[in-house]
Amino acid sequence: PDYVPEHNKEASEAYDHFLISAEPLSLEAACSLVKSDAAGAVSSFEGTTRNTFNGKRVLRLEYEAYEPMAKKEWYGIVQEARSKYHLLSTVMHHRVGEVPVGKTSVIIAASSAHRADAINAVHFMIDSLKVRLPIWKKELLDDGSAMWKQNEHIDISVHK
Amino acid sequence: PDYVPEHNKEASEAYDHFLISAEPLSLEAACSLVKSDAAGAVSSFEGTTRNTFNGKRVLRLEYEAYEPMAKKEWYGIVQEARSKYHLLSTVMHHRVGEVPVGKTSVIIAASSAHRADAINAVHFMIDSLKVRLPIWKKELLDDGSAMWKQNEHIDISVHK
Amino acid sequence: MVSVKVLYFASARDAAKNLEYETVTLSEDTGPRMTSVVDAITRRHPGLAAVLQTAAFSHNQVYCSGDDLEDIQVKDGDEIGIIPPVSGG
Amino acid sequence: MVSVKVLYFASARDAAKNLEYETVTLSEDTGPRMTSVVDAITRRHPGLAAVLQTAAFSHNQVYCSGDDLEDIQVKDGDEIGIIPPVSGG
Repeated sequence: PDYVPEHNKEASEAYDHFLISAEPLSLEAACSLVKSDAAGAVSSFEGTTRNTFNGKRVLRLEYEAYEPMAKKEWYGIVQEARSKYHLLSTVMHHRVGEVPVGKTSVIIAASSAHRADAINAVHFMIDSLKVRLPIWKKELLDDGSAMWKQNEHIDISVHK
Repeated sequence: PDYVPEHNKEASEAYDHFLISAEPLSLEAACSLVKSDAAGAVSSFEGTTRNTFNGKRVLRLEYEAYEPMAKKEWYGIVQEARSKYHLLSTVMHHRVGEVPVGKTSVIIAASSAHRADAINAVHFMIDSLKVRLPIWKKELLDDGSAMWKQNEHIDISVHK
Repeated sequence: MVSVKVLYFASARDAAKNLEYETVTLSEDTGPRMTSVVDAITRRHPGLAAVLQTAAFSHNQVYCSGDDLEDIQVKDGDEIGIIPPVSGG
Repeated sequence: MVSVKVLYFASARDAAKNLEYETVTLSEDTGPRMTSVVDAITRRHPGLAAVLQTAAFSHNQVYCSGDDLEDIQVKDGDEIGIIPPVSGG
């Protein structure tokens, strides 16, 4: 099998980046954080605000986070991802406050020597985020209504 | 279930973007092509040149493509992806010629209303590319040796 | 006397007079449990009862399940979060 | 007389005097098959024999498997690719 660079099984703020911010998120910036000459693969996921829900027009989303606890849960997610996948570096960035239609609310990225690790880790991390991170979004529709959303049931155990 | 925007089951150059180019590739540009207000998810994969192979230092890769056939195979891959996943838009960009260490040789991106479609489609498309697209890379090492690479066996049937 | 800080998020905050957090002081003789905190805030904010049917809880920023509330002892200065179903991403 | 264009890629081109492509003219009486093309290029470039053990072929830009070469008829102007194991990505 091909040579695989050393990596850390422990989550670390040196290689694993977490950010909750009211500023716009940048995919380019997130991917730059995980790229390295030892990485053959960079996988990423970007969640954006859709313009419709049940056929109604969405004006914007508003996110809030329980930040210190979110950071602890992020750390647990990264530890678990590193126990499952051979990862070089990861990113989890979440925006809070208003996120207009078409804009990015979340970015996940991961790098690895071989592609399956990065791709599967990103999938695991976004599914885990949706289950565990104490973050909430309120959806504001153009009919003046607003409601707190609730993520669908997600089965994290499907991630081998 | 949530409202899902209309999409096309047929591959189309209006929504599905293919490029083989000797110029550097841009993830930001690729993702811009697939983003839309109807998309809730944008997933991407970037393959980059690693600096080592079996412990030896890699100087660069050189890619060549059988372009018209690669385009036909790309079209087949996108048709298959659209039959499996509910996709809005896709990108497959491949660089040819010299690709230095750390630089990007391939970008896959896909957008969808819900995240699993985009993530799984990107995984399927990069695996399919590696199996089917008539593209070859030669690896040049710092000991002066050069060899044509060969992708590992990939089981495309695992993609549900 | 044990004082804890209770944080309200999302629909829980809507039901708790829009408070981000408040201090709850418990006067139990024996060491108070998470259930005492839940009882106290439900008395203060009756509208919370509906929210708590689907909410989770955190104790010092760690999730605890509804089944364990009776077993978890709270100490002075603890931070307790009312966590409605999350919707990040 | 049937002339086809044969394209060589990667290790196949290395084994075929670095030619990107060449024209191969077949003079069979009955309609020539892919196998005739393979025989002709192997005679021209003996070094190709080793490459062809693991190569695939394309006929007018569509893959054909080694087992079918006997059945695929080639016509004047056809484009045939010698496709060593691919390594894109």
